[in-house]
Amino acid sequence: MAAEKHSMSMSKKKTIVNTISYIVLGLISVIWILPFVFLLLKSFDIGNTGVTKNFIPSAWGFDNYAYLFSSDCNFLQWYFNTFIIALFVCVIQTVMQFMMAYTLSRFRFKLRKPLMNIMLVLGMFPGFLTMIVLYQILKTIGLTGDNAVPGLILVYVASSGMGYYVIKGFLDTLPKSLDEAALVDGANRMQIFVKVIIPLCKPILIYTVLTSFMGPWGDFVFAYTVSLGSQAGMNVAAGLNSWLSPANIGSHFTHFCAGGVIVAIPVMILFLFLQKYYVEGVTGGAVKG
Amino acid sequence: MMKKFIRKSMILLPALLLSACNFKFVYNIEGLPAGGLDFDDDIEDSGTYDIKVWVDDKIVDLTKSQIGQFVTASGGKYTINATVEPVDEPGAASKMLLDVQDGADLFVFAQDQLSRLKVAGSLAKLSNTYVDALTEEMGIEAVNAAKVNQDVYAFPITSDNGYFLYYRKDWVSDDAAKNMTTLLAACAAAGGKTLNFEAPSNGFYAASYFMATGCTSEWTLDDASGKFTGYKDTYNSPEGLIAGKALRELNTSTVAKNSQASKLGDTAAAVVSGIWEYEVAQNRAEKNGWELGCAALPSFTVDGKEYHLSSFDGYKLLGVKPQVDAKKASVCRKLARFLTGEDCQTERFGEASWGPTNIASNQSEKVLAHKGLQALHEQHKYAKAQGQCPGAWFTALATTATTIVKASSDGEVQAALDTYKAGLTDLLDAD
Amino acid sequence: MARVVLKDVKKIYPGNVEVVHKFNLDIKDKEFIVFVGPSGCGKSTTLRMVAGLEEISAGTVEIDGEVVNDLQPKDRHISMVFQNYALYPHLTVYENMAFPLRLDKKERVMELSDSEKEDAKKQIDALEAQAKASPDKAEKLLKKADKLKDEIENGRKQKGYTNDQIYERVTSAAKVLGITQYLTRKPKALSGGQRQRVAIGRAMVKDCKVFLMDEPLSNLDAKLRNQMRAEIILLRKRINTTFIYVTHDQTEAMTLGDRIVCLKDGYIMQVGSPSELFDMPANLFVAQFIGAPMMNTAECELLKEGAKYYVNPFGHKLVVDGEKAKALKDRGVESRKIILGVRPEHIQLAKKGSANSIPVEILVNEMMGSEYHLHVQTEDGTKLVVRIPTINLSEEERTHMVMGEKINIVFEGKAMHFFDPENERNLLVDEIYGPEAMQLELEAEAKAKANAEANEVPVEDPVPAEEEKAEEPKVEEPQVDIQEQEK
Amino acid sequence: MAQLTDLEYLKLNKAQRFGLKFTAFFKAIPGWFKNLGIKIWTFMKNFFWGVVNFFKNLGLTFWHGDWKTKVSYFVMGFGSVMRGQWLRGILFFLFEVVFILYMALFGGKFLGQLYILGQNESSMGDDGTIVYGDNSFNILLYGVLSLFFIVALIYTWYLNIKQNKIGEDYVKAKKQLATAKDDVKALVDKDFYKTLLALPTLGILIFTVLPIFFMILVAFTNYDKSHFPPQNLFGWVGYDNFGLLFQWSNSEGASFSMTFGQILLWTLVWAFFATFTNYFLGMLVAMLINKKGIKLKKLWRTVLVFSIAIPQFISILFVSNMFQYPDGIINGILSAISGGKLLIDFWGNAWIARITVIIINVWIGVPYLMLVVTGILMNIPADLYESANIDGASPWQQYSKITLPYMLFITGPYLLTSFTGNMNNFNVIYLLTGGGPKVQEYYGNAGKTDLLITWLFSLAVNDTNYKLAAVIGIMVFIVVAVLSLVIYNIIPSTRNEEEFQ
Repeated sequence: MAAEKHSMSMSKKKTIVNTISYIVLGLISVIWILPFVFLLLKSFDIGNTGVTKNFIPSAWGFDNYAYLFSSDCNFLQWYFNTFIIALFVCVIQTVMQFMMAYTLSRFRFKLRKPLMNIMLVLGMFPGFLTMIVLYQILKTIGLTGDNAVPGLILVYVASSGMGYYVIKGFLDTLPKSLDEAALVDGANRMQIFVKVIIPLCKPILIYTVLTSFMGPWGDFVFAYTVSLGSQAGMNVAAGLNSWLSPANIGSHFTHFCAGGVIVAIPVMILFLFLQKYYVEGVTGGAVKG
Repeated sequence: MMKKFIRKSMILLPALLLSACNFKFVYNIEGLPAGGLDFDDDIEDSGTYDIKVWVDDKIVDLTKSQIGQFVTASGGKYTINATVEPVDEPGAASKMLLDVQDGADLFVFAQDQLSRLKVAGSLAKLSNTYVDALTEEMGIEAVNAAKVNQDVYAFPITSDNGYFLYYRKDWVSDDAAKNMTTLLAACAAAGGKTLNFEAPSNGFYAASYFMATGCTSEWTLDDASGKFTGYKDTYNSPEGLIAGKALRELNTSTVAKNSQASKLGDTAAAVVSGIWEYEVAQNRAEKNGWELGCAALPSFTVDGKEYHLSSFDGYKLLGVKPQVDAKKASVCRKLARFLTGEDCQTERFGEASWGPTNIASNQSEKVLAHKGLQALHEQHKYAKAQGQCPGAWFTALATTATTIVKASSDGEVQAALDTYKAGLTDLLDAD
Repeated sequence: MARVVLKDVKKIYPGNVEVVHKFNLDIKDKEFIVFVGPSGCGKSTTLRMVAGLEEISAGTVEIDGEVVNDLQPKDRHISMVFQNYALYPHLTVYENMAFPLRLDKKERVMELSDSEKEDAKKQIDALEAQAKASPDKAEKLLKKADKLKDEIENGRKQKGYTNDQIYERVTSAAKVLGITQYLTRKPKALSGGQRQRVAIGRAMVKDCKVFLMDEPLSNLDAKLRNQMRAEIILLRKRINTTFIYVTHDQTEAMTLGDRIVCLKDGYIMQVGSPSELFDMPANLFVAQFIGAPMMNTAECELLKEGAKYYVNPFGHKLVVDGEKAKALKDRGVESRKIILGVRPEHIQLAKKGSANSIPVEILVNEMMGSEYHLHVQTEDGTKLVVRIPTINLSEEERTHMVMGEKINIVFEGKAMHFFDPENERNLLVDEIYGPEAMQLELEAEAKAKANAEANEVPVEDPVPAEEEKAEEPKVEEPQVDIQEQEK
Repeated sequence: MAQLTDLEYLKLNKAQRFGLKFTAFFKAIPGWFKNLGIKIWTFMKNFFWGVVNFFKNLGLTFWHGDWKTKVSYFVMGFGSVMRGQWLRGILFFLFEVVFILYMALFGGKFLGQLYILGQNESSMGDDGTIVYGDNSFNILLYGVLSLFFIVALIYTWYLNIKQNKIGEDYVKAKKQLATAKDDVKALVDKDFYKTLLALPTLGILIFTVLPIFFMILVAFTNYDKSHFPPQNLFGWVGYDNFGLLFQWSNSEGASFSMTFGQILLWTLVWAFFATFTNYFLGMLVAMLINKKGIKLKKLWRTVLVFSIAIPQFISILFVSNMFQYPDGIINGILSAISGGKLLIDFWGNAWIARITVIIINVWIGVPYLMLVVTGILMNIPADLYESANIDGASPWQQYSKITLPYMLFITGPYLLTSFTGNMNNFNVIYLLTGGGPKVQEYYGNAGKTDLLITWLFSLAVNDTNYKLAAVIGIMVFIVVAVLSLVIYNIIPSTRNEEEFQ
């Protein structure tokens, strides 16, 4: 009898706890989704182009999107630039990071530890400081202004070897006997890298490609500087950001919202498809520090 | 008065002649447009030039066509490969500082960046002939706006960077808009509609009160180092206290809102803002069927005495960067002169509503019909030129104003002013 | 097909940690040699040095007369099976096994298979027929035919392997190992035993001079291990090449090896056939490592009384007889302290009061099925293990084999092993192994060097010679070894 | 305190254990310093002997070398080519040629002025022309690059001589030297790491090391808006800029040091709250989603992951405008609820702004943390909970005794990196508040939510005050480095590795 009562209260308690959990989760979902809903709503607002109190547009329409694709603004140019940059960066950066990570995971050489320490220390310097220097270097080789796109690609990928940690963490979990077996089987180190290691890295490969593809979409500082006013060298983040300056926000805020939606959609689709790999990468990276 | 009239008519004369001939431009012998005149011509500067120009997004196309006009006007003397890039004013200033060599040859910037750009070597000094001509066409105030100490460094391109009062006419009558008390009353009467005036939180607007009562803050700039070396400031004074009281008074009103963002005609009955709001406001008015009113800022009364709200005259300037090539320097200046000349200014006003600095342009019918610009002109009587001061001074003023607004007694207002005064020396170093 | 000679091989890890000391071993052609020892004894390291996976710090390794120190693993003509199989997870079993063949691009002469020979013969016939038909081209055609004939006789020259050859080799190896039905699967879909077979198969398909196996069975469960052990014996017969097999399991070592190398702390403790190691362990370590359960030991004295030898363990005086006594006599061993060793299986039950019988108390009885492992205690408190086959016990005797019961045991003189308590060496074995051996060697070397120096007159300025030596290690390329675990 | 054995330690209660650890920590400090001293001493000793041996070897090699070797001292790679190693030889020679060309055509003129950073001022004419003088910036930048080049040359030159030495020895010993083919083969096999590292390290050298080196040097110059190239020169000023950090009393630099102190404090406070609010709330959300009996796990997770997918500058900028006063959406909702009475100036008041920033940062960071935590939660062995259940632990006890310690242990290093990451979290602060509200008592237009990194940014970009930006940059580095070092030595993950394994 007592036991029965106990179990009843247990199940009752469970239902209550679960109900509360669902309510909290629902609330959380709303909080996290709502800003994007607002963003979407605002992008259809043609009643007031500035910041408003109301999230329901006073007038609906596609004008903001039409504006983006009209000749009045360079949004398409920015978008194209960013896409090209992201494409190149995700390929080159992935290659660079794999080269670094594979070397540090599989080879033992005199300068290995010093190299890792130096990269750790370099990472502690605030990067913004070096912006003007990078600008001058790029200027010297003629990759600013109209040629900012290759310049930006160069800067994004040049030091990307320093971000090898996540991949190395993954590689370290692959048994070394695989390398050794391949070595005995007659492969040289390059063949091991290409034929054995790389095919085993699919999850982390996708993670790296995904994150390095997303990176260039968010750079609104350096891209703005390097392009030096040239629309041919501007990226979408810097462009959209310039619409929010005090002088522009009143007439461009809804354009910003529409632009934001257009930028977010492809990345988001990509992300939702590859979520599994992203989660794997994030978790692995964090645990390994 | 007489002198001014003569000067005006002198300038107006060719323009009148021009319109009579039904030509847009009058050319002199060398083929330069009117206003271009023939000074600086001891240098033979015909040829082909690559010229980069940075202007606001809104006038990129216009500027391109105006450069085309310049080339046509030159009658083949110049060929210009112009690159006109959309760079807003703050952007232009920071980019010129980043890289003057690859930066634009001509660029539009806001007046407050003048001293910084000058010190960094991004602006070439104008010769006296230019200064004289500019003074002639635009008046001394405009030229002063481009002056650092004794020298002039840029061509004033628009004077509309100041601010004035917008209101919805069926809620606020023209008379009510003249005085702060009546204005607030009218707002309240319209059903708790607001007056948006960013006076406490923005030093640019807060200064209106202090300048109205006669306070001044002058800063001396060391030419060589580009550092501020001293100041003469009377904000902490009986006059300052009056201004402070008025500020406090304003914010005790329930309808006064410390905000610039306009929802004119909706939740706001009146807004203090600049010409950049005009188009949006006008559109809203037309769409929603009410009449837009523009006027000078209202006056306010403290202890029975009436003061008229002051404001800053805001200029945007067209800068010419120093050139390695003397010929190009000459052409760039001529182009800048052309772009800030009467015709271009008038045209620019027509296309993008940039208020002209050119006296003659200002007399054009269209300008006269522009309610916003007229209000700005009206306010101009009470306005002060924005001299050179540390950027942090505006921050300091905003902090002070914010404290004053919250003050519960005049004593606290005075205390805020004392703090302000004490912090001034630090500003010298901070900028 | 190859003799493997290790000369003074050393492994020194960074920080001057020497894990293999002057390892000398001559492995004969087609010999199956087993390295056995507890973990950390350097057996795997030595094997990996032979494989080329670990750098050889000093000394030389010769395979088939060629010093391979500086050769890459792939150039050493070896095959290797790893403890954790090391199968490529992304490749099918077939591709795993084909992997070494696909990578091999060396030029070689291959004997033709029967079908190929037939094809060639047909071609020759055709060519000859053609030649007859058109005499003008005859010379060219006959040349082709001659070439084919030559190929039938002496084999065909080719680079790497053709797809057909790879297929042939892989499928035949798979057949031998009984994994044909898994060829299209990925390793993930295989059981441990199957994976191990694939790993062996991958090592088999390649032509190799030495077959290396690094604890290949230790990841398998006991039953599978026994089965695979038998298969390896069969495999060995098929492949018939030199094997080096590393294990920590003495049973594997005993059953598989032609010779066993027993290691401890980087020293060879004994080299010999399984029976040598079992019957004549050179030292206490080998004695205890080989055989299960472990050999019982007791410190006691060896007494020489006239022509007879006695030992006095646990307060009992036991006579040493048989060949052991003879051997002691031949060596003229005097009375002395010793460690007496007796294997559990050499101890028998005795009737109470019978000669040499020792009364003990049973502490634990482990029933192993075919035998009991009795843990017993003598009267003086020494603990012993005794293996008693159950088949000889009567029902009644079995009931007595429980905790607390007192029984009597006895062992024969020939079953006794005598060890020097100081250096733990077997009194009856001459060869010296382990650290001691190395010490002696070093002393001898030093002596020889001293002699040589005394005789030699310095010819050259010593400075450059010294300098050269100092330079030597620097000259080497930075060390690259994949194997070393990161510390 | 006497040394306790492990068993005695087990008898102590919590406070005693803490006290013990606490004292042990401080007692260990002299030891650290001693070790550090020893390390430095051995390093110096090794360095000294390294240098001595270096020159000794050079001299001896020259003295004993044949003529090919001797020529190689001047024409790099000569010996290698003569001995048949033409690939190495040509590469050596090419490097020498490139170096000489670089120095003659480009680097030399900058290097020569590095000590003074230029002498000729630019002069501007009345006719709008300018004659540019020396550019201090370029002198410093390319001077430093030239120094890098020289170091590289010395190293290659040394390698070249070593190659000669090896070559001679091999020839003497009648051994086969590595041919060009061997070299190429080694580059894809034994020396494959050299091939792999070449590009990434070169990139890091030029695009990270060089700029950082440059900026460190800038901290010792007077590079600011009144010394702004190419119009003006800047020059070396020694430690003057760092001196500003310590001038508390003097009115001249007082506000800089005060501002630095206050902003540093807020940076640390921010990093602390940003890290731990995210951490614990992220854990909470993760546990909620992974709770037994909760359905649609994937949906809840996807909803959160959604917000990671959208580029930060869009989401943060939009949210920043949502909190606008008085016209943002949030204020719209607030006033709708309160009937127009309640409006909050989120970005106007220092403390409200700070709290808002931290709260919004939760919105930004929790999804990410949720992912991390979910991964780790899955890895906690279920039998730990089962045995805890049998031992009668309540859910809270299970959390505090199993989940939390496990999480803290596993994520120790991650917490550290996310703490330092938050210290330098430019995006969130810059996009949300721009550092505001700006206040008068702060130096250089800094605001109440400014972090060191955003302040540094605005000093550099808005005020062109690079000298002080560089000083702040160095200070940020020092703070991050010291924190990392200390915390890394304290967190358990690096010490008691066995505890959970």
